[in-house]
Amino acid sequence: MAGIKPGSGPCAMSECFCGDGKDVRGMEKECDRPYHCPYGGILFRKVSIIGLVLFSSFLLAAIFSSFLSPCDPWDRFEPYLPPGQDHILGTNDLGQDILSELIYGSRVSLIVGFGAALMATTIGSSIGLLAGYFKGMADEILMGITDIFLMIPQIPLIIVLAAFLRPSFWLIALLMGSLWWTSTARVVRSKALQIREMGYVQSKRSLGFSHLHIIVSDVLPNLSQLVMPKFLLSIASAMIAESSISFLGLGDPSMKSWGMMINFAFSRGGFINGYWWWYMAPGLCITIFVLSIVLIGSFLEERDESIMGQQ
Amino acid sequence: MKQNTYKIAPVLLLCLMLIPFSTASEESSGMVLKIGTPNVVKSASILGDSNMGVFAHLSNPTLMKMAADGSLEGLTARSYEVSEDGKTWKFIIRDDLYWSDGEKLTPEDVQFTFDYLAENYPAAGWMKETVNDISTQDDAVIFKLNKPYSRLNLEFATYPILAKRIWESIEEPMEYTNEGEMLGFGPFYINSTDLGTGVIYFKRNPHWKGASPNFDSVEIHAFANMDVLSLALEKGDVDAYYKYAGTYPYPSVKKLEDTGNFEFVEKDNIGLIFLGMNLKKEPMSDLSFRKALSYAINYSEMLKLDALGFGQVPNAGFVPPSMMNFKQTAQLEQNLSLAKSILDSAGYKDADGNGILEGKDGKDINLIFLTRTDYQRVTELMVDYLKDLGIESEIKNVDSSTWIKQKDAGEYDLTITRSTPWGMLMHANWGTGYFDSRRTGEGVLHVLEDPEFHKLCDDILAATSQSQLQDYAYQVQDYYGENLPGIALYWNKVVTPYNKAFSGWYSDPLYGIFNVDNFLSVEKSR
Amino acid sequence: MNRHLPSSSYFRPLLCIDEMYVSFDTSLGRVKAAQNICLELHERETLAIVGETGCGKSVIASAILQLLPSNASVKGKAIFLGRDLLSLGEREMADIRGQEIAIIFQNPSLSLNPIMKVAEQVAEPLQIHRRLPRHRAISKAEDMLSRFKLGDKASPVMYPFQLSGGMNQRVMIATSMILSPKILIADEPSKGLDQSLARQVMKELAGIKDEIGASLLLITHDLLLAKEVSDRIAVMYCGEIVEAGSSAEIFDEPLHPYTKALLNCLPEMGFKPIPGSSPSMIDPPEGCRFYPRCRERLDRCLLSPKMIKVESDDGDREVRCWLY
Amino acid sequence: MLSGKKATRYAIALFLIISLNFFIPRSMPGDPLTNLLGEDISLTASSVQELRERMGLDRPLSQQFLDYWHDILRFDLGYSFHLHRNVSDLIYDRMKWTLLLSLPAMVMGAILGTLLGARAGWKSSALRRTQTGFIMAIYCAPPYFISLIALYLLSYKQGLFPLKGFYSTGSALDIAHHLFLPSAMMTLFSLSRNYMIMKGSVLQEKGSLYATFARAKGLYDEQILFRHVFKNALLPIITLLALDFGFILSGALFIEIVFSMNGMGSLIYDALLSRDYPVLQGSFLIITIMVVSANLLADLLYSYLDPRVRWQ
Repeated sequence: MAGIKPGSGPCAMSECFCGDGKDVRGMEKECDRPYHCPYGGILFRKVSIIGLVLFSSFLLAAIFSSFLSPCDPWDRFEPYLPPGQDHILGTNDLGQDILSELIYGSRVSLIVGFGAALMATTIGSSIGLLAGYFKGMADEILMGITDIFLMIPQIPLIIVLAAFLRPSFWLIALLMGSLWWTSTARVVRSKALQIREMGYVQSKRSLGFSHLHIIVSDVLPNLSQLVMPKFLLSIASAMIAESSISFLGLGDPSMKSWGMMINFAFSRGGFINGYWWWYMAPGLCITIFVLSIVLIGSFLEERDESIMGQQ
Repeated sequence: MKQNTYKIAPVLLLCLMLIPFSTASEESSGMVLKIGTPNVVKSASILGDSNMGVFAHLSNPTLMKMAADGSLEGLTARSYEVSEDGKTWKFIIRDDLYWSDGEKLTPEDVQFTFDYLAENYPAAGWMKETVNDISTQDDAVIFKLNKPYSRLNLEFATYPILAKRIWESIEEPMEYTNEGEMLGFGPFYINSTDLGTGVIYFKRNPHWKGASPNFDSVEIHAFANMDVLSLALEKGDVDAYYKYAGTYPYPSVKKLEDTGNFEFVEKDNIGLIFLGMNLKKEPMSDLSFRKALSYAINYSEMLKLDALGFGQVPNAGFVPPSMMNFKQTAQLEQNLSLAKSILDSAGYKDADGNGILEGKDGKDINLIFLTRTDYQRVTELMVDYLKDLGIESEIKNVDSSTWIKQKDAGEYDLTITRSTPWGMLMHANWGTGYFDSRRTGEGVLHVLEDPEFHKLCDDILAATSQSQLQDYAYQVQDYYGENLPGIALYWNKVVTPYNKAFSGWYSDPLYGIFNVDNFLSVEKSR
Repeated sequence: MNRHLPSSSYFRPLLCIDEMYVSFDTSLGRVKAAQNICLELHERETLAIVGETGCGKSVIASAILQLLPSNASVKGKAIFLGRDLLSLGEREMADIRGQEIAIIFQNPSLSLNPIMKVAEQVAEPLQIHRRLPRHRAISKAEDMLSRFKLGDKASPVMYPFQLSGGMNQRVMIATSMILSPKILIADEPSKGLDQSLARQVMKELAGIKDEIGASLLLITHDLLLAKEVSDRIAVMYCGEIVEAGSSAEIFDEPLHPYTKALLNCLPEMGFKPIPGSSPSMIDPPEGCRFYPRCRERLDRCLLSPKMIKVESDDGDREVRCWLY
Repeated sequence: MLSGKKATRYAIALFLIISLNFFIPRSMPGDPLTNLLGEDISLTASSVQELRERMGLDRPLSQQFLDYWHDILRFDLGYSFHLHRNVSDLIYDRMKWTLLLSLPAMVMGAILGTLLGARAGWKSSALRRTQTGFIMAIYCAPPYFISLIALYLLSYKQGLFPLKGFYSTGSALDIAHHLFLPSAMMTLFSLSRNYMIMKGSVLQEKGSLYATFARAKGLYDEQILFRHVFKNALLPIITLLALDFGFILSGALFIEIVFSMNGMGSLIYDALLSRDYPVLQGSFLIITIMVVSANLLADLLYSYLDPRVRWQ
């Protein structure tokens, strides 16, 4: 930066105050917040580390369920045992160990969450990318569709469809995946719109590189940071929705998911008889897991905003 | 200004919070008996809503009733006579019954009711094929049948008698709803139905001439949530529990007991939970295989886990002791080694040593276990027992309507289902309705094609004397014991808790405590 | 337009910045945005701080008014009328802001609330500090706006997005001047405006400043503008003040190699850019910060130079360089 | 006020959603008659044929589609053979209660959520961090789970509130007593979502230059927030809050089920259990139309409140 260039102003400053050094290629941005530092709080970072630890321990639990759980979740012991030495979290109505159920349940809940989120993110990114990159008519149509999907109340629609189609584990993941891509699409689109206007992309286009090449080598890499928090947050919503649908009895009862556990506790007298360990454990698991995802997700999101500025 | 809004908000919230504490609940006047039930009435339609239909028996009593011992007695009918050929039934109607508006109940009302139901009420459609003519004669109603039908008196314990002057102008009775006052000739009549709160308000029929009830009104409070109902009982919001063909949940019994305020009517259930098998498919069609299955089940664990011990291990004869003409057959038991040897000698062997037995076709046996959410837990247990026997099975969990479809299409090997008291009584009684392959229906399996069994059913239906009936009943139970078309998992008890502040409870096998006699005998104890 | 006032020492110092350090904690490390700043602003004078973008000059302005974000730490003193601004609480500071010391930001369109009518924004200081009722404050604000040629009927009811950049800049100035503050800080007031407009705005600013008898702390990268309006100039480089003196002297006889290089960048001097690039503020060069780009560097420049007084006609001439 | 493009989008959205409702029962596996009437209905063979004709299922699809629109425009949503009533009457009855439960709660949740969220985003303190943690936990927990716990603790254990329903005697006070706990749960639920959105928005806005300039003018602390930042932070998220309306309404459905209240939630739940398809579809349609209207309203409100849009 030689000499004094009017106009390039405080961006440099905000970048060095707020950025974390990740190089966003050629990002020239209009920055209006010279001293703003959105994620400066050390506390905030600590909290998100807690989130990360929780998240990965759930993930590990899901992957290594068979090693971690004290016994087979289908084995039967004395029913309705409160938490104690033999069964740390007690047993349910069939005498199955709640802790083992929880650990195995994390697998089901996570697969639904991840499956739905993966699908939602893929659809959302593709639609956003196409809309943003090609602009014009494609953008109009795709964003029109997105707006419509945004407005459909998703849980009622899933309930109606699930009622017609009979409950199954994959169906629910599929339904959620095909409904939850809208916000990802919106964000990706605005980002793609930005990237396509950038100098190096423009020049590549004028050099005759194919759209596919540009999308794959220039646009996609820039999207990953943006899509990641959206992906995480979709996992969270999918898990809450799965548990809600299971709670309604629309879930797959042969699968031990957290929502199903609460459903059983609710429908088999767990509440009235004060078997709190039966429903509190899965309920808290859902809450804590979602919380960990939200913490990581919002951390990533704020970091991205600090890198890329307001869109 | 916005800051002010911010300050006002918590104040508003506080005000709102104070509201509930200033509420005083209104007490309705007079003596009230409140029954809590999980059978939620969804529309005020006596014929269209099955729960409403049951509750309407208090305002519109049936022609017959089932006594505590399972025998049938007159209710609206004072008595009845059957001709020797079993084809002419004469019901003499009581002459002291009056509608709540003061008009007398006439035999014409009864005649109208059955003509009307036969025509418009699908569940009574059988009458069109069986009943040739209904006529009145003085104080009697005469049914002329085209063949003997021993169950007529039983059937007539289920249909409410309707007022001719009201119903003759109603074209679609199934769709007729009335949330207001409805004419009734029982000790109580329906004053109003509040679907919003799920309460049916019964008022004492001022023209009731029979034994005087001890209450001015009866309220049926429906609870969609069982837990809330339990708590309402505990808190004294309702005085007793009622569920059609069902019991108070066993896990919650102890909690009520602990309060010291409750007593329980315990009755052996006529209905039961059983393992159904698709007898039209290999290997369930093989009697040895079914025998082996019956020895694989841990009945006492099932009883302990699913019924918390409220019941007993069943007999091979399927029919529970609470039914009329019960016959003692061999008790079922778990005997794994016997089960294995039966399978072995019948040719089911594990030749490839993978731990799974092969069927007659040489392939590993893998059974489809069709189940519904209600029976998920029992099914899990069953699958486990089968595994011990070396038989693989795969749970297919479906909702009720799919269950009906797949069961009718024969797309299953095993299933767990429940018979209701009425279900056990239907067709030729003693559970035959669940097995006879000539029948269809939502809950029945209709898989038994054995001509011997079919003949037995026909004989029962055409029986004209009680001794004949008893004889056939024993034959049916022996047949069950030998052929195991279905395996009962446990015989349970129907537990109905009631508040100690009330006494004189009386329960019948068909409708439990919801019968006219009960509402005449219950009283507030001092 | 260079106004020749008597030597600034003629007047009492109004604001005295003494050994001020400003740094920011970021995820990359500590950004040392301003180091060892010593400045005096006298009554009625105009002091310009010039330097490249990112050298930390705006930080000084914000630090004085405690307007920096929470990750900033400020050390040192800024004595204003006997009180150390840097140690005042937020409440006391709020009383000073807008009333005693007002600031004009560099980006008028973004500094104004986009969804609030212009007149209301101008009237706000009156409502806050003078507790005037809304309608009176607004009518006063409209008077003020009309002095800035924004009095035609439409403007006061308009929103910032309906006005041009120059008009918004005037709105900002009107807002800052409405309580006749003692010190006015202008942070790059000409930024984003074209040359003639910038001059005009500056002229109006200077006029009003004289009228209410305020001092002006002008922060700019525009050397010519600084020369035209200021009595004294302080040159900043990489968080440090490298040279200070009366504006005439700085231009006629620059001492610090950086100042010289800066002057060479000016169009009339032939647009000669400074070789190299601005150093990192996190990990500044050892010794003299200009060392890596300096044409006249010596071995001892690897040691940090001190600010030293240099003899001059006007007196207060200082430079941070081993050459002197 | 509403741009032509937006209006077209709303019109298309409504058209598609209503059409979707037409095609779902007809494209799902199984007999469309069953899909339209619901299952477990005892019908005789002759009445099946009669119904098939009455419902026009023997006519070509295009004709059925036109008839369907004709019915919709007359608010005819079909008939529930389970509940023996017109679906539109049923929904009208139940929706009143659901709105009584959820609208005040939503308004309350929106006011409290945005105010508290704005303050939390504005300035951090130990108290506010605890508050954020608490609200975040609510935000992350499934609404039915929190409601269950509240019902258990406050109604079961403490007996402070009635256990079920919207009313028992029907007096205003009685209704308020019944509504309080579920409404509070709804408020918390809606509050937590608005809180998180608003907090994020204020966090972004508070670094903007106009906020710094407001501080430079001498505004003290939350004066800046409420005079300047609040509205600016609120405007861009008005539409976001409206989009959340559908989600919050869905939450109300679950809360109704937990508190055994006979509103839309239990209506849908029962319809689900008994496969009462006309009710399911009708409810979905009405809820969707409400959500779309809420969005439309938010768009209008936004264009009214934001001078930048208003003056264009």
